[in-house]
Amino acid sequence: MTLKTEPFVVNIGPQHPSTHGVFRLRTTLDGEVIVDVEPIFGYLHRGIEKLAEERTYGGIIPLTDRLDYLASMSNNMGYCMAVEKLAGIEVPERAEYLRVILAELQRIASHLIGVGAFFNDLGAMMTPIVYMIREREKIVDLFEMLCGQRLTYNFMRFGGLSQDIPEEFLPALRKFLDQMPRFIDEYDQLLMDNEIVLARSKDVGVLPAETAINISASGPVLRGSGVKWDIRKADPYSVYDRFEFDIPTGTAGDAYDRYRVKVEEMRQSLRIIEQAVAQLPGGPFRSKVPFLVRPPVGEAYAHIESARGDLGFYLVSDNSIAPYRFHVRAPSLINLTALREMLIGWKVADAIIIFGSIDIVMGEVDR
Amino acid sequence: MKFDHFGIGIAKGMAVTLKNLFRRPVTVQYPEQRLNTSRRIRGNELVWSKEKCTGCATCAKACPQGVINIETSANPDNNKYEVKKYEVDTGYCIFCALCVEACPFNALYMGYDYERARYRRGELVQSRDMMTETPEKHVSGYFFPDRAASLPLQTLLVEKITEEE
Amino acid sequence: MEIVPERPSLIELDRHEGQVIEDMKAASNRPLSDPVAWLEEDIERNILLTTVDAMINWARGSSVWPAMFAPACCAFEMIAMAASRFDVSRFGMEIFRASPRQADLMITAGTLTWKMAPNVKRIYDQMAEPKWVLAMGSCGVSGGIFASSSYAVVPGYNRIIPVDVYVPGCPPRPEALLYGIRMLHQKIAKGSLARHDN
Amino acid sequence: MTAVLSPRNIADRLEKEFPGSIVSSDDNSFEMNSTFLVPAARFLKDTPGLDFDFLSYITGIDRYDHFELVYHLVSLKHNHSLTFKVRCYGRDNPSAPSLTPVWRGADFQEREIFDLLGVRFEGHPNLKRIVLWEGFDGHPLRKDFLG
Repeated sequence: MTLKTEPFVVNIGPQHPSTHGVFRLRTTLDGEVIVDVEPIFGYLHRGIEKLAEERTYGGIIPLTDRLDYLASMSNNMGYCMAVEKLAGIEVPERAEYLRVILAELQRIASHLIGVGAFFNDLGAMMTPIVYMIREREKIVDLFEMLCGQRLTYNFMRFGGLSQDIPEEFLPALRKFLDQMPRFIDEYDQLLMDNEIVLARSKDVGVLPAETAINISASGPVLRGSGVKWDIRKADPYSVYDRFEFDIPTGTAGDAYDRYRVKVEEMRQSLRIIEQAVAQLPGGPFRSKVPFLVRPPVGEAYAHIESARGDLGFYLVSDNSIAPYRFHVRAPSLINLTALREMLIGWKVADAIIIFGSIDIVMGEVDR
Repeated sequence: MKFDHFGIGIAKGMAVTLKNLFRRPVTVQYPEQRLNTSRRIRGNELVWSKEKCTGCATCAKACPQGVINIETSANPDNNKYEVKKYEVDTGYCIFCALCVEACPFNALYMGYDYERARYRRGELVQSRDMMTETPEKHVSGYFFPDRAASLPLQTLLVEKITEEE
Repeated sequence: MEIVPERPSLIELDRHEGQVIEDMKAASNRPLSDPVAWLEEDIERNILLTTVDAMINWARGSSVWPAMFAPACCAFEMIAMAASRFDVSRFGMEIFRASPRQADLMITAGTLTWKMAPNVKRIYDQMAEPKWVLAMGSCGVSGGIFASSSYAVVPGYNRIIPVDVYVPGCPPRPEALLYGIRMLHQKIAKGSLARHDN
Repeated sequence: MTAVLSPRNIADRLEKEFPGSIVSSDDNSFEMNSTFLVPAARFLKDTPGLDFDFLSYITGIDRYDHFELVYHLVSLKHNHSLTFKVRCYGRDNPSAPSLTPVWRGADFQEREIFDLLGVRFEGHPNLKRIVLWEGFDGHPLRKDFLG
């Protein structure tokens, strides 16, 4: 005999500990199984694209800090690259290397939170994330040394960086690079073979490669599904073509693979930083750029591989001091399209894990 | 659920936890013990120099927020602007330091102080007198490397943790 | 026989939510006044009440449980404050409660949008008395960098809920937040059972 | 390096396949007639040699007399990209066909353009406001929107 059940609607969020910010899932459940899901967001829509239209090009840099607030340096870099493309600004070699170092440090910092929060969702309440925040604090210390802020850096400028690195930065970075691989090994020891982690995340929330491409997923979500696509290799920007690194990919496309990809990416980032520090040239840290940039009429698109995926900035200029249109290709928003695909058919308890494995930042989703 | 690892994974995890028990603690006992913050810290206040300011309002134009409220009047005696009012609403400021970078006369600095919580919203507005540089009010070396050179080095977590092998 | 329960369709739920937001937007067009009457006030106390007050305030002040409420960027400074390096549990606050009914303090870690405002109001109303609000960061105090996009962002939490302590910074350092919390402790220490507004 | 395919060449091929579909083309992008959008998108996605399997982004621009939709396609197989534009006229009810049936990645981006610019996407499975609430008056990213 089969029991007849009635589907009912359950709200998860918008203020829920496991939703990584203010995000709401309107799930339709049949018993405990999710039969339909509608993501509702906009609880953090702050109108960044509209605000940018009334600010000068330089005044938008603080706004980009607050888009993906776990990876502010990457956002700074992507936006500055778009303006440099639009206005034809040259970037000195030293600045390019420093930007790469900072963007990769930022990727590690962001993945530490991404992985830690994923384990928080898995039920390993606080222990992994406290270890990972300890390592993140070291990176935050390095960034604070550069620009005096811990989260919203506002450090990159058109044609380079706002200031040169202080003399104590490279020794501190050296120490960090020596310590970090051992800590990543430690996380693997702590988590990788854990039975509970394996049982709860293996084969959970599988996203096949074709679907991942069709929904325009990028970053660890796409690579977790086994697609070897990384903007740093596919469309090298800055000086990434001078470094050797691998693109880690998953095989099954499940939550566990997405977590593994992030951990492996941290190791690859360390490799890139090692090479960049070794090759770091001298010279100016910024080219001469007027205070108010006035790009010619036209449009430009620049994209980078941020911690969450293919982060792009599309700018339209009308030869004034403010952009005519400022659009962000937000990887978090587009990766969320996969959520419905991954959730339907799973139980509510798995929904939290699948959602955590996508690793979104609401500031970027809603903008 | 299959236990094909026979609990080895959990035992390995416990070993890591045990190892962390013998590491030096990283906690800062904040009110008694303070971190040396970065020499370029952007604290929650601005420091303004009355002598150097000419009242050109470049800072107010550079501010993406428009938090700098500056009123000047022409002084006919020495043919210069006199700054009547210089106000910053630190409850609205985002401490991006674009004003500090823009000032052509080096009259504006970021401050060191971050302990500026208040019970009243109105008290967050920094008036001209609260912003003047005094010996107690430390000035950060943000954007001024020569000032930063004399300031103490930052305390780093990376130096505090030592691995016990 | 199959019974189909009557359930409003989902778009009607959305419309209803939109109506609530519009009503709230219309109703909160000026900031609420700061609850600072206690700063000047010096009420008459007898010995018994003072001793009881001191006892209760000590208990309240040393176990302020914050609500797990983290809309935006400031959340990561709040998490950093709660994590190993700044360790807020030294002040008896390590437990971030997911349920507002068990929380005493709301740390407004992030931008408040009009779409979120009714939910925040509901979370605040669900918190049990005595309750306190700490406006963290420029967005919490005044809307900060987003205040000029008035179609989406509430210019400060004090439009909808009374704020006890304002912590400036974008975002404030964890130490700055701890300083704000210590100010809140001072406020709690001055509270009295004889007064109801806290 | 992602190779940028010459928009002129692609525009010529599309014009041959769907006569009347191309409005203009230049070195950076070409402009397509919106009625041919869905068949042309399928052509771009399925033709061997083009294989544009990845819709990178869609965005809309308010140009006062018309709305310009910008589509950026990437082929992960051949690592090349293409940008094209579609215009929709009218300020009261501008509309364009939806590309969600071709690339699911268009889903949220089209809803966002509908929300912020007010362009209707015909054939979208769930076209409703995404970041703002139901009952919000106006579309913020339009140039005549007063905050």
